[in-house]
Amino acid sequence: MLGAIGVDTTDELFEQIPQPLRLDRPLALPDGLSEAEVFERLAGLAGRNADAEQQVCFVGAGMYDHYVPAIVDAITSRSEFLTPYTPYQPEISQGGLQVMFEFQTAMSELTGLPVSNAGLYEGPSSVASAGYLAMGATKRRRFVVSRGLHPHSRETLATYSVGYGAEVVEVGLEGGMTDAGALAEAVDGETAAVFLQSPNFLGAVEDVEALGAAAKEHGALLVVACDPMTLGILKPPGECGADIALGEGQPLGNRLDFGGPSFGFFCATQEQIRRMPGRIAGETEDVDGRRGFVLALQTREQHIRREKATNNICTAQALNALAAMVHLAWLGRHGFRELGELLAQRTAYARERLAGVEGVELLHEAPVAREFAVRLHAPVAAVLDRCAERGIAAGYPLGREYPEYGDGLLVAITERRSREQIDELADTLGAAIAAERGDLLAYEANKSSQEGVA
Amino acid sequence: MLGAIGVDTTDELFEQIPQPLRLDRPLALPDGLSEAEVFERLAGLAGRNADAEQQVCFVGAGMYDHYVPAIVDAITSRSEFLTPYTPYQPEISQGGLQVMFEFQTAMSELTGLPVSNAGLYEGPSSVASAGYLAMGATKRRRFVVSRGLHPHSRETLATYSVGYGAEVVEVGLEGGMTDAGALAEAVDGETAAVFLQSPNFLGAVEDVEALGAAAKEHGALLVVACDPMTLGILKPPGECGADIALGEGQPLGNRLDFGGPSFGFFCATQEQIRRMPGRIAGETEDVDGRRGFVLALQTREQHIRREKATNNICTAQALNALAAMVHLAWLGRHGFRELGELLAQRTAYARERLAGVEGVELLHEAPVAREFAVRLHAPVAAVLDRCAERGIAAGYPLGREYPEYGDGLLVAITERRSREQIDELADTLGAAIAAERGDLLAYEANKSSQEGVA
Amino acid sequence: MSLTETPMQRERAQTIYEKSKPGRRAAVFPDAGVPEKPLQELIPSNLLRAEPPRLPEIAEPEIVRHYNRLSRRNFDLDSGFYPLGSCTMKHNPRLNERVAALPGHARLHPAQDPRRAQGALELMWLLQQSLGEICGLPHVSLQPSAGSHGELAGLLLTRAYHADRGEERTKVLAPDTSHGTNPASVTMAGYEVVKVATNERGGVEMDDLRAKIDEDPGAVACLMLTNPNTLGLFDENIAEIAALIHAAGGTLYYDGANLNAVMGHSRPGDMGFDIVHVNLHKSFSQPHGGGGPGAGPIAVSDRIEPFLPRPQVVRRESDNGGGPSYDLDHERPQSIGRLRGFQGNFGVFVRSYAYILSLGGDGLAEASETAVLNANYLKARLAAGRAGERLPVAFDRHCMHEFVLSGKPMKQELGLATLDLAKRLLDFGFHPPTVYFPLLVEEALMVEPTETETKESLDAFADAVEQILAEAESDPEIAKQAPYTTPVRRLDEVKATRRPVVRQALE
Amino acid sequence: MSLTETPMQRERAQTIYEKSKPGRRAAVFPDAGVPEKPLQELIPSNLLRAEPPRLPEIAEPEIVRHYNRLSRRNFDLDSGFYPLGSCTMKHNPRLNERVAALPGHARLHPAQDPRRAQGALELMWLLQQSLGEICGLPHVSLQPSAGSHGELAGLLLTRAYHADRGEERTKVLAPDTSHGTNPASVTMAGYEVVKVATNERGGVEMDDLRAKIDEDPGAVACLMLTNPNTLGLFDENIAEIAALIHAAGGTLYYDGANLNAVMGHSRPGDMGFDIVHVNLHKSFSQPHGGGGPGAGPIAVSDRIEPFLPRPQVVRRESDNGGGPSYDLDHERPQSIGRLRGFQGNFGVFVRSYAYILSLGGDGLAEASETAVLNANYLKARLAAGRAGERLPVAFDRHCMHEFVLSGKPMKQELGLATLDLAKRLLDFGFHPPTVYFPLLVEEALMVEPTETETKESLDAFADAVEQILAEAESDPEIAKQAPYTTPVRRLDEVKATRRPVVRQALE
Ligand SMILES: Cc1ncc(COP(=O)(O)O)c(C=O)c1O
Ligand SMILES: Cc1ncc(COP(=O)(O)O)c(C=O)c1O
Repeated sequence: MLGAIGVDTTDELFEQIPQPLRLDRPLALPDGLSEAEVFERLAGLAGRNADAEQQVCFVGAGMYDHYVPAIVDAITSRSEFLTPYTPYQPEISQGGLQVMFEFQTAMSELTGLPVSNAGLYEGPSSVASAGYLAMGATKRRRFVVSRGLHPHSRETLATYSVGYGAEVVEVGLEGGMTDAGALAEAVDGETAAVFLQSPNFLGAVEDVEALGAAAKEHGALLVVACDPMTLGILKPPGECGADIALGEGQPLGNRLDFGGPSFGFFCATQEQIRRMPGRIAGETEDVDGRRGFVLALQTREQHIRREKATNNICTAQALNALAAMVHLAWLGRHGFRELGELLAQRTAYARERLAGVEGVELLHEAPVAREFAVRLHAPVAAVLDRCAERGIAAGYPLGREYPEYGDGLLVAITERRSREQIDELADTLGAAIAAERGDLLAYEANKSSQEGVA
Repeated sequence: MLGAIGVDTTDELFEQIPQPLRLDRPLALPDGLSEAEVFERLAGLAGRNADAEQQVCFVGAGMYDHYVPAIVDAITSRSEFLTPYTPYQPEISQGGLQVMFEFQTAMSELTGLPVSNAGLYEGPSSVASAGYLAMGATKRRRFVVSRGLHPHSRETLATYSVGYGAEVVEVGLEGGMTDAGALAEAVDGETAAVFLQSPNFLGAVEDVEALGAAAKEHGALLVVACDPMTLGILKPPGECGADIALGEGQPLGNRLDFGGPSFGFFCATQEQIRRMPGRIAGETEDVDGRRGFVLALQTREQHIRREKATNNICTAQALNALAAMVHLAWLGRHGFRELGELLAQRTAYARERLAGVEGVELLHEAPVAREFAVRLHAPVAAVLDRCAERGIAAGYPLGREYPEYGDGLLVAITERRSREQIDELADTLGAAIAAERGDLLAYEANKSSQEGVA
Repeated sequence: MSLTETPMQRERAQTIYEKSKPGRRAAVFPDAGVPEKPLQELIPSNLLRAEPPRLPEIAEPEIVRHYNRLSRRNFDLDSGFYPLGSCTMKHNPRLNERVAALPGHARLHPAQDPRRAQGALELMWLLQQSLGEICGLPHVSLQPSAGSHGELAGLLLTRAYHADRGEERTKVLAPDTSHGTNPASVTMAGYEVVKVATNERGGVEMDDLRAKIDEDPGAVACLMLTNPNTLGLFDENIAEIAALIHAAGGTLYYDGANLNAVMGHSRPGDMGFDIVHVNLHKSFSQPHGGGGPGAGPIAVSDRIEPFLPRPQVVRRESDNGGGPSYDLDHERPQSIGRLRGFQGNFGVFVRSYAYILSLGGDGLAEASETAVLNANYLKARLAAGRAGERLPVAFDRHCMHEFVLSGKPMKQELGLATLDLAKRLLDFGFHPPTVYFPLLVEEALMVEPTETETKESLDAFADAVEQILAEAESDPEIAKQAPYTTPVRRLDEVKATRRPVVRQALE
Repeated sequence: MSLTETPMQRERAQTIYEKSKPGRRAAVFPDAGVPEKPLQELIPSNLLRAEPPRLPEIAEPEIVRHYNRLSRRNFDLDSGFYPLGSCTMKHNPRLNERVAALPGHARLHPAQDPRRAQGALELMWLLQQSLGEICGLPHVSLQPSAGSHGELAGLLLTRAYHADRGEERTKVLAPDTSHGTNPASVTMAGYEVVKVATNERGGVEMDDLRAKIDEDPGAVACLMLTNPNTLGLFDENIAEIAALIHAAGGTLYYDGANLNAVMGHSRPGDMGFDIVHVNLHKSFSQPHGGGGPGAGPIAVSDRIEPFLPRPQVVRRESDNGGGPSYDLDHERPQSIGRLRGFQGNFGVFVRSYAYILSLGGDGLAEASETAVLNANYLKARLAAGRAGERLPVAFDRHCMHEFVLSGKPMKQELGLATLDLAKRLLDFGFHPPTVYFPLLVEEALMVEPTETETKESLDAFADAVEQILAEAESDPEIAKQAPYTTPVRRLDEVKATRRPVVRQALE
């Protein structure tokens, strides 16, 4: 090969790099390992994590331990889906493009909005992208954000806002729900968008329609973040006046993966279609009239529009969106709703069960769908440690992100959490709190009298 | 659909089953479960097994804890290989047929014999099938079998022999190897086949060529069972005069799976090609002259020949043979040899290391390739229990199958067993024996002085 | 570039050996990490290999590409209708692959001390119980590796049973519709096959059966039967048949390949059978893997039980009040012995047990119901079209889970052999039914849709057959030259057997 | 059945919604197992959904078939050569998928207490260290989800850096060869893009750079550069460029998409860059997934470090003499804040770290060497043939890991656009190179073979280009109508944008 190139050594090819800039030593990294060694090394690291197989996981806060059906792995691991890149050549990418089209249809159905893209990075950055869209659409630079929006989403929106120059105003919570009065006051003629989440971070199902009125009134866009797993039973944002519905896609067919990769879904009204971020597959025909799919509206995108693009995203999360689509097809129209109902019923049971535990009280009474918040009459961190020792990840502590709820704990339910596990959580939590408060006996006595409730 | 058939209920279709023979109650089996529940149930059962991930596994005895490269799973799990059946329609089965052809080539290369089939059930039943072939080929009904042949193979051969009516004569071991004198005496003009194994069950590398002379002399077939993982360094049976070389294929790309499924490989001389058991792929052409592959020599098989078939096998282990082929391609010509050398070196080290342990002595001094036998000066079962408690599966106890070696332990090495693990085995074994003999102190003292050896 | 050649056809077959280039490799190994000695010092050089086997030299990317591309030259159940009669090509749930791959299953050594493999043994015991209940025969051995292995086991059990009673019987009866493995197993077990004729309803011809028995009742060791038989028909005389065989002192063997028709509806044990084999890779959804792996557990009656293979999975109630424990029983004095290494195809057991858990008792019965419904629907759809004339059903009655058509009229009237029809079906994207079996039926076409197929698939198949027959009426050559669009076209099978090339030549 | 239509073409696209049939399903759920209440009692009915979303109703077997068949309508790296310039389509070792799927990784909740996720945090820390060493910049944040996310992060860091020094700068310089995400990120970060020209050697036009800086040095916030740039050429003036930008007080941003050319040979940090993003899905072998997932970690210099995103993985040496521990540091007062939820695309980190462990330091350097060798070899092979005239390399010098050809002569002389060549390549079973980028080059064709391709693949590709050009000399129409053998032929992209149909209509 060197001969064909006309050099004697590969090194000559690197001479275009000025000598002083060439690394004159090997990289300070370990030598390569055999496949078996790498496997052992990483299995060793993995073994030092307490995953949801070792612990009974009641932690949610945006990502949930749902059961991912085996066909999802079987299909996403196929080379034909796993190893190609963005479908720039549609004639040899119909598989991926049709999946995008099917996915867009599914997300449009879930959210009740006509337009969906093929997915963004994940939840919070999708919220920030909605902000960018809203600025372009309204030519305004002010966001009103509910404190019920996921803290990560609020932080990310703030980070981006420093860049594209927007002001973020936060509206607090009342009884676990967005303070409607404060919201109405906060929204004004300069407001580009109002950001809500339902169920909100504390698990409360918000009255999006009512809250959104303020946005409508002032011509601001209504952006609603939602948990896809609740959309089988909750009124879709599109029917509540949302201009944009988005969220974290992980619950749909994606593993926890310590936080990623997953995907963000992003749906909007027809009006916003040319301002959408991300890839969008569209239906068309080939020269012989065969139905086919292509990347539509590419004129929005960075590779065509460059500095005028509606967003800078290029590589997104196509494989994760495929996982979601397969999971949704597996769930099917009725299974999807039944799952939503199952979650609501078990969540209601868990909430009631925990409320009955000595040292636990509900943080709010608002309606919930799959997650709820409680207050503990004992140091949360210490209680969680005690539960962890008994193999239970009892929930997400609210303290860091909600100092006002320093004693708060967020508890999430998935179809993997059985009644037995919920009862176990209640007992373990009760015991841990009691132990922290040093009156285990009182607890025991009380526990027996609780048996009725369960 | 019922309408098209012309019945009112599906039940009518079952009326061809006489009423008294129809089950008048539901099956006494539990109700169906959801996918997540089945997963939890089976994960629960799996969790109650001490597998080679939890224990450091030095157990072999025919199946070994080799590292199966990730591409094996990736390829064998492809629907196109996983879900079709036997390639009766070659035009749409070229993938499977070519894999068989490649596999046959590989096994032929390993064994040094020109003809290979596409695989049988597993090792021992392949030995029994060799017996059936030998009877057909020689019209004789007597087998001479080395006691070094895997006990499972000897038992299976005996079971089959009762059926097809053959007599089995066993020849004992001397210093871990087949007693050459006794063998020569045992073989006579009525002998259909002589069965050897190398490395034999005690790990000893036999001089197949020398032992086989007796068979040649009396016109009996020489059948040699072998461990494919040693064929990178050991002289192939075909070069030692074997008429048939066969064995357990598990070490090639197949998981332990508590004993199966794996596959048996079966190779022979050109002379036996029309007496071979099992599927054989052959090269041919299509009507346009394209190269292609088909099931060749089907006239040997049950679906054509029925009672005159060379064997009764139908469904075999095609997927397991594919796994082996992918593993062999991954190992490659030189990797395969290097692996054999790696095993031999670590085995030699382990043998020496254990020989240096107080209370352990070698069962035989014969050359070994990847497995060796020792004697323990303490009750084997109790010692193994102690090792297991320390997370080590120390080996295979010989007692049940070799009463004469009630104190014997068979220790196997794979590339997964590092020097550190071997040292750990030596220490743990030493401690266990010492503890059993109630003189832990003596052991400790002795251990330090051993450090030199390691 | 000819446009009549499909992209796949254009890609000529090239083996991995032909892609090999000296020096390339995928695997790398760490050095031994122990003090090394020259190999000759470890093993006498006369026992060492001179040259490494000529395995391919190729890097991982090209290995993956090679087998991925090869895989696409297969037709598979996960991409299309596969009505291969007698093979029960039902959907293989991926869940079963997932649970089989759990390290606790996949990396469990078969020689693990039973006390440290309780989960695996319990699973096997539970599967034994389930199969016993489904077959109506209480004692199960999971050892046989496939159906034919189970048949051999059954015949050896029969031999042991008779021997135990001081009898030496020589004949095994089997209908002329029986599967090839039946007679092959009979011979391997040292018996002589006696063929029994089939009556006009597709069942055993009773007079012939009586005659064959009466010839020498004391010689009758066993009758092997598939019920529903390979015609997809349930033999209504089974009770009488059983009585006759038992009266003669023989055993009754049930070839369970067609169990998918009767799960939860009728049980071989209740029909009078003594021994049953179950093809887990058929009724219990083990993927067929291109020709295995499978498993052929056997279920037997009390009188056969003492002779079951060794070792046997047993459950022991604890004396000290704890839970039960599971063990491998090697001490079975009357056992016929081992049929293979270790305990059987455990990985297959995991999948089939997961399948049974998923469906449950009612689900299994429902599966059989739907399988029978699908078969009869497809039979009716075909009968309503040209196939009614050209491809009549061999025995015209309701079928069970499958049915057999005869291509005789098609051949006589259109000059189209069953093989031609089968090959033409390939162009329509279907796997053809089983052809030329059972032998009894001229130009046989054996169709088994299974319960996991949709009405749309059945209709599409019926439409394709209709279209092919219509096409053949105007031009039979089209089918005779078929297939056209497969990766390769009709292959010369004769050549492959006359001058067999069974391995790649390497220099 | 027309024979000019391939089997795949004959199979018209049908979505899963069109295969839906009321009443069918795959998933089943156990009942809640808790005392149930009517849904309306749990959630006010005005907040409830009236009708379930119209998801498909379809059973598992047909779902599997649908997506398996769909998958075959994709061309993928695991089945053929994929020289998509700028995308580094190197082989994806399956080992990486295996380790990413370990439950300890795949089922680890992102909010797990760091004390119970030490393995994951250590892995992230080790990956940070490795990337820092490779880039020559000590501080790494793994948070960005892809390259463009990293770019945005880098620009926000630049803004924070300047703000911290009381400066408000407005302009970001970028060469006209830069990738589209660069300017797009600049705008999103609230900056103005200033284009810098390219010189005759394919590098930055120094005079133009000076001019653009001198206009208003105080306004220059940053220069974004890819080096080697998108022409596959290393900019020899990089040291001087860095000096100029730093003199003006700006930061230097390195778009790491082309890092695969220089791993272990040259480090952005040593070139003077302040901020680098690394596309783990390119140089570090994360499968591209049909368009992600990926990850775009950033490595920065000391002066940028204080502003890195929150949270940051940190290592804490134990005071009590025990081993070190790992934690997430949320207290970073000067941080720009979060760019996304939780800690980043961890599953991607596992794969890339496994890749780094597999190759080791030398292996990475060797990978770059081979990538550069392969690119130059293919460039030479092409230049030696018709491509030398018709498809000349845009800047004729040794390239690094990729090179850019210009189809201008081909278009003028043969009337063949680069797009036509690309489409014709599809018929030959190749994925075409990147087309029409960089914009600077007329009819650009950007070729990146990567190090995992064999000489045979490169030769076959060069031969195909030669054959297409020869064919076009006699009949250009063949290529203009191409492709012919793909599942669908040329698609009407204009229609898809004019009257966009972006979802299935359902009644
Ligand atoms: C009726 C019948 N009997 C027996 C067998 C043999 O079973 P196996 O292939 O599992 O050995 C088959 C399988 O093809 C069959 O269809
Ligand atoms: C030169 C260059 N810069 C930036 C990017 C953007 O990276 P990503 O797609 O990961 O966002 C790409 C990827 O296509 C690229 O090629």
